[in-house]
Amino acid sequence: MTTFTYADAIRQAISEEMDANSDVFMIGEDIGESGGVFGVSKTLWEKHGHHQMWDTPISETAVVGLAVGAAMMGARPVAEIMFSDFSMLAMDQIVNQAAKLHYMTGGQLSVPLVIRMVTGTGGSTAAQHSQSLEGMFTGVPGLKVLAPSTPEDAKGLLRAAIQDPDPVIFFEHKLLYGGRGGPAGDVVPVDPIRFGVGRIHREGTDVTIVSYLRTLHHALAAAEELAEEGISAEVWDPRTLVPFDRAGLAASIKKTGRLVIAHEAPVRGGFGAEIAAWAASECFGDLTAPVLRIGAQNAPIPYAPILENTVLPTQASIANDVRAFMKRAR
Amino acid sequence: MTTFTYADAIRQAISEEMDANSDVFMIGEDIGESGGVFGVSKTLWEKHGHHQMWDTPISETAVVGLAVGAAMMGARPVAEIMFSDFSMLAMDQIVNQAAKLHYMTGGQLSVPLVIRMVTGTGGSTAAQHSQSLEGMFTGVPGLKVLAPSTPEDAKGLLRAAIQDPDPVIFFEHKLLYGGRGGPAGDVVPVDPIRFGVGRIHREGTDVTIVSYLRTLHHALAAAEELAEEGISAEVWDPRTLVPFDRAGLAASIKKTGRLVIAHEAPVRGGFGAEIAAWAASECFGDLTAPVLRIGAQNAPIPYAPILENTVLPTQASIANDVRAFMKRAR
Amino acid sequence: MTATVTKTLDERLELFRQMLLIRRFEEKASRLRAKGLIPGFLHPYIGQEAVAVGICDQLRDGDALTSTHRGHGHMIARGADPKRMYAELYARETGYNRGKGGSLHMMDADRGFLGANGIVGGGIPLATGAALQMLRGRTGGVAVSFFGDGATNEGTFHESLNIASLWKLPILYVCENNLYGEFTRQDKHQSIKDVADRAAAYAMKGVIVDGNDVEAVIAVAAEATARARAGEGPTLIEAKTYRHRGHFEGDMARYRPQEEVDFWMKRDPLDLYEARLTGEFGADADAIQAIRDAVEQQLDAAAEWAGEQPHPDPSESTEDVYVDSYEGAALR
Amino acid sequence: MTATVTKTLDERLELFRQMLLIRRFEEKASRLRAKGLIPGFLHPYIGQEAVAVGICDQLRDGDALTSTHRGHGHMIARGADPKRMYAELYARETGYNRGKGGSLHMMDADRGFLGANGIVGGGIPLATGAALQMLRGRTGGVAVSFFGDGATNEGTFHESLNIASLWKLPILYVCENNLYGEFTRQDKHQSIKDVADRAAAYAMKGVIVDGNDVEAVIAVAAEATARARAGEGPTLIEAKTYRHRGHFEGDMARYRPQEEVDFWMKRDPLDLYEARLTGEFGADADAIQAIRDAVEQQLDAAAEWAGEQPHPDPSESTEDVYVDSYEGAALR
Ligand SMILES: Cc1ncc(C[n+]2csc(CCOP(=O)(O)OP(=O)(O)O)c2C)c(N)n1
Ligand SMILES: Cc1ncc(C[n+]2csc(CCOP(=O)(O)OP(=O)(O)O)c2C)c(N)n1
Ligand SMILES: [Mg+2]
Ligand SMILES: [Mg+2]
Repeated sequence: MTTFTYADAIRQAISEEMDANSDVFMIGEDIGESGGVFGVSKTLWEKHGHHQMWDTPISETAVVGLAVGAAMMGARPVAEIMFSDFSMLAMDQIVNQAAKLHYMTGGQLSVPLVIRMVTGTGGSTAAQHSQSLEGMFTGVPGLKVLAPSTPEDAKGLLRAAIQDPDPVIFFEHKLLYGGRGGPAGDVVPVDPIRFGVGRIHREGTDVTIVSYLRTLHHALAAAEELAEEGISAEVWDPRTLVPFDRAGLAASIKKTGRLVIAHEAPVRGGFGAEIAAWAASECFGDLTAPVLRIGAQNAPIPYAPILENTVLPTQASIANDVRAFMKRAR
Repeated sequence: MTTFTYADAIRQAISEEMDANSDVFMIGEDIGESGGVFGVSKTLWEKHGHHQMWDTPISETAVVGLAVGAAMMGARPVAEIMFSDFSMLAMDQIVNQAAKLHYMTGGQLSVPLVIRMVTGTGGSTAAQHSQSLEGMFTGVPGLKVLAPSTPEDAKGLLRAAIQDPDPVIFFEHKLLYGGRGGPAGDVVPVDPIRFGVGRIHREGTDVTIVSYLRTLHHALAAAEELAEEGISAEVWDPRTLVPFDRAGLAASIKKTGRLVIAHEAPVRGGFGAEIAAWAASECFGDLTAPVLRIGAQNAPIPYAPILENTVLPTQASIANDVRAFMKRAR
Repeated sequence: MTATVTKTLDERLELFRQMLLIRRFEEKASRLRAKGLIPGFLHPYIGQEAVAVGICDQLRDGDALTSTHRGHGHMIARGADPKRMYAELYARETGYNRGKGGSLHMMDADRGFLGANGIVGGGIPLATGAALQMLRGRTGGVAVSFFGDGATNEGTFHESLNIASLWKLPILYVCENNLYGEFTRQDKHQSIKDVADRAAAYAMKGVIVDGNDVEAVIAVAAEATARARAGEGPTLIEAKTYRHRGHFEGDMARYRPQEEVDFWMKRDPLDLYEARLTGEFGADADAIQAIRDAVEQQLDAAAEWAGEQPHPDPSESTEDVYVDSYEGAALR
Repeated sequence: MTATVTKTLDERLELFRQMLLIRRFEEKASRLRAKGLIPGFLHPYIGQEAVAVGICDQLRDGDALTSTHRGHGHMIARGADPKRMYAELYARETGYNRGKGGSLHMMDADRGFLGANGIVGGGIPLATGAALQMLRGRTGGVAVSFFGDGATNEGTFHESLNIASLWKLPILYVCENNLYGEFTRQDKHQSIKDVADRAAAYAMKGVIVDGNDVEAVIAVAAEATARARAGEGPTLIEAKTYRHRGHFEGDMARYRPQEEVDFWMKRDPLDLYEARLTGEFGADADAIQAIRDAVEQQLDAAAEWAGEQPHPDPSESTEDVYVDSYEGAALR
């Protein structure tokens, strides 16, 4: 029996939304017949034909800009940025156009657009193909930012993103595509998931670990390790970074009194800063210990596997950091 | 007697560094004979001639990219981005090239580059000419980020930035150029200022207000207001966001026990998040109250003056927010 | 093949009226700004009226266009209401953008006017995307992207034209070459003389037209829109023109040689057309005067109306950040 | 005017040696990767060797070049040491980038090789800036920017060439048109047939050359570098060539018609040149065999050396983020 992967989830979400609405189309580089660098768009070309699949030249600004323009005319484009690093070439169209059009035109039109970006580190692809740039987008009013960690969430959130009236940045972690598995079956039905609702992956009472994308899986494994040592960690996945499930996080912090945030982006300026800052403001009374942020070292991502591993948070480093934290905190 | 303005300060810093080193040159749009949109480069064209002043076509990616390439060959370019909003067109060259080259080449070469950006809101220039984007750059390993609030700091920091071996993003607030004044005199000598050293603009004992650029001046005025009500606010300017004077901030928090951060960027994802998160981690024991972040509302900058004023923090809103905060905190 | 467009005298007077409306709209806006009634930037379209009016003459319902920082002319030529434009410049609630956009972002989505744009070259991909959506929907519509000579040095120009040609998108790229990008003369920002030469880089058709001759512009627009609607792809139209004033209100434009200014002032598109109207086309002076009066009246009334409009409520500052803001998303 | 470059037989054998070194370097790298010894991406330069070798033949000390994701050939042609290249691919401490860059970022600054680049089109402005610095310093140097056909659709290409032509920068833009950008054939990414046609958009000189004929490449490089050094500005050189393999190691390249592959395999630049060497130029078979043996030996030794090199110490992960990191700046 086939396993439903994260890549399958994304492909199915796009395909189902394309079936439901001819205004949905994909646009991006090498997404056509070849099926894309990560195989995400495999079969879509054949199934949805030319008018819903636009395989472009290497022109990131235009890819996003065309998608924005089409969205202004009522389309629901799903633009693909092959590696989120390349979004830096399209920032004007994302930040200055897509994010602001609804507002600066006084609500005359909207930009129902999804920009899918392959994010994260893995496999020694080095500094320009490995970044975790979600923090850049979460600070832009007008954008929504999603970061699914499981196949089910990927499918449900992507369907919701395509149906959403606002521009959505959708991060897909390159190392989650293949292996992680999910429910059995070729096509797994998943309803659209409402934004702003986090998910408790593991209940606990001593410390709340907030994490997402690949790091979430490290955090879950670390939590198992810690459980054997008598530390009960709650692992909580916001799933959508903007909007953010503040109530969900507050409830968890109320229960545990301790907050750890773990993500792949560097600590400085990562989205963890926003979570920590919010908690230091709104959950201050419930916090019994300093907030701990875990993230990549403050460096570009190096090529050498040994250095890549050092830069990134891992199951072991998260377990260690939380262990030390709990020692201090008790 | 003439007053030394922020614009003068910047012009003088560039001019003095150009005199000292022929590898220093300026590159940007309309910076030539016309003197630039804000008059910052006035006289530089005549004084420093063609080989130190490169007035470009409207091509932001190339402006920054050429500067990076020249820097790789040993030049010390000062690139100008007319409004920081336009830096979105040059993000690849900033984030993927300039910031990473030293690291990813194993230290073979460096990129001694300054990118000056006009930042901030004022005068109804609306959503695409008003943003405060410093938070995007502070999260990028390899960049240094400066935000001077006074003419003296602008001159000293810009001289240091031009002499610095690393890529530096230098934010200049558009509303600080003209009026704010400084010491009298046409040319005011200022030594280069070491990065990572904050400045206490006003001593206080009840609460630390961290602020920079134009908001610092609002914060100072608000602090005067509050002083009359018996609230003693320390107003502290980091001056350089990366590197950040952590020791300086920690010392101030130790004294006051309370932290407020005020800047023009939206609260969500602004650099205030990083400051608050850091304090919630490293100064937790000294904090006697929740951290308060003050910033713009989470919206693009609107055109209407009445809305622009509503979106931004002002002297009055800062005073109000701190007043309410102190009431809760006591 | 050149499309022949034959206009009746009434239609010709209407073209004149539109150009005059733009001219006077801008002149009045300039005066209102000088009085402190309009904040922010203002980039007057004065001198280039024949381009906007000539191109938009060939547009239909369902067509779309993007503009630039110098957008009032295109918007008026597309039929937008000067009342609501002044109200927007005055930053009022009933302005096109409810006071949130101002000159740089003014939009009239109902007429397919997809906005002025504060980013040079920023509208080019947007119009190209609009054309893509028309092609996808086989609507028979065309998109127009207006931009300046300076904008043709931005990467967005290049990437968009390449794709439009590749996919034969129904779009007109209209470069208004007014010889300057901000304070920089064309020969200081590109080595080519004719922007139309860039079309060949995309195997696209490129044409040059006298941008101060409204009927000449109509002729190239007719041909280009016909080609676009017939699925024959995009055209790059270079309209040679001149802005009479500085780059923005406040710019004295001292960087321009006097002879150049004199040369172009003699080629004022309104004067040229008025002369043809009263000469070649036999319009009578009264008809022209009636148009002048009507335009004056319309704009006076428009500005007056605008001045009476309510300011937006401060609470609107966080409205319309998102269409669907869920809970908390749009908070501080 | 075509520059005539007459080579001695020894020089010709040296050209052959360099092409062979690139070819064998890449083939060996491919085998090493298949064995799991090289992580990350690998984009083989096989088939395009004549371009790198021909262009770099005309470079001197003080010249500079930028490359692409497919950069090994340019680097070797510039004289870099295969030992340290393999060490970099092996992610070792003594690799060119101390293990931090890998294939996509390999650099040899001492030879003016300003790096491979992971961003398509990313190196074009960098080379242009290097040329600017040469012009500023009147060094007589030239810069070369290598890129692919796909890269000519990026905005960086457009913006850079416009400026280079405007300022008459000493630079060669060398487009290696290998007919594909990733899995996309040229006719699916641009409507033009000849990338050289884009030069006219900048009033730049554009030339087409057989990129599989090393001496033809040398001739155009000689002329273009002479023009650049004489202050006559940039040239866009389109070298028509083909990559023999998939886009990257692992890509089976099934998207290419077999006849096309066959056609180009018959035009292998090494075979072509070997035939000329032994025929027209009278090289004897032993000399060729000696080169083959030497190259094989050199690469075996290089890979062996690389395999013995130390891995970087984990503590190096935060080194070289900044030249001057002040206190705390480079911390987590
Ligand atoms: C990306 C970007 N860069 C720079 C500017 C500043 N700017 C505004 S208008 C302008 C000149 C545009 O010239 P052109 O395209 O010829 O249009 P024109 O003003 O002549 O109508 C410049 C440089 C901007 N708004 N956006
Ligand atoms: C900005 C950017 N977009 C996309 C990619 C992914 N990518 C890597 S190589 C490549 C194809 C490049 O084609 P071309 O310029 O013709 O060079 P070639 O591979 O044929 O040598 C693409 C799309 C990238 N690395 N950078
Ligand atoms: Mg112009
Ligand atoms: Mg190619």
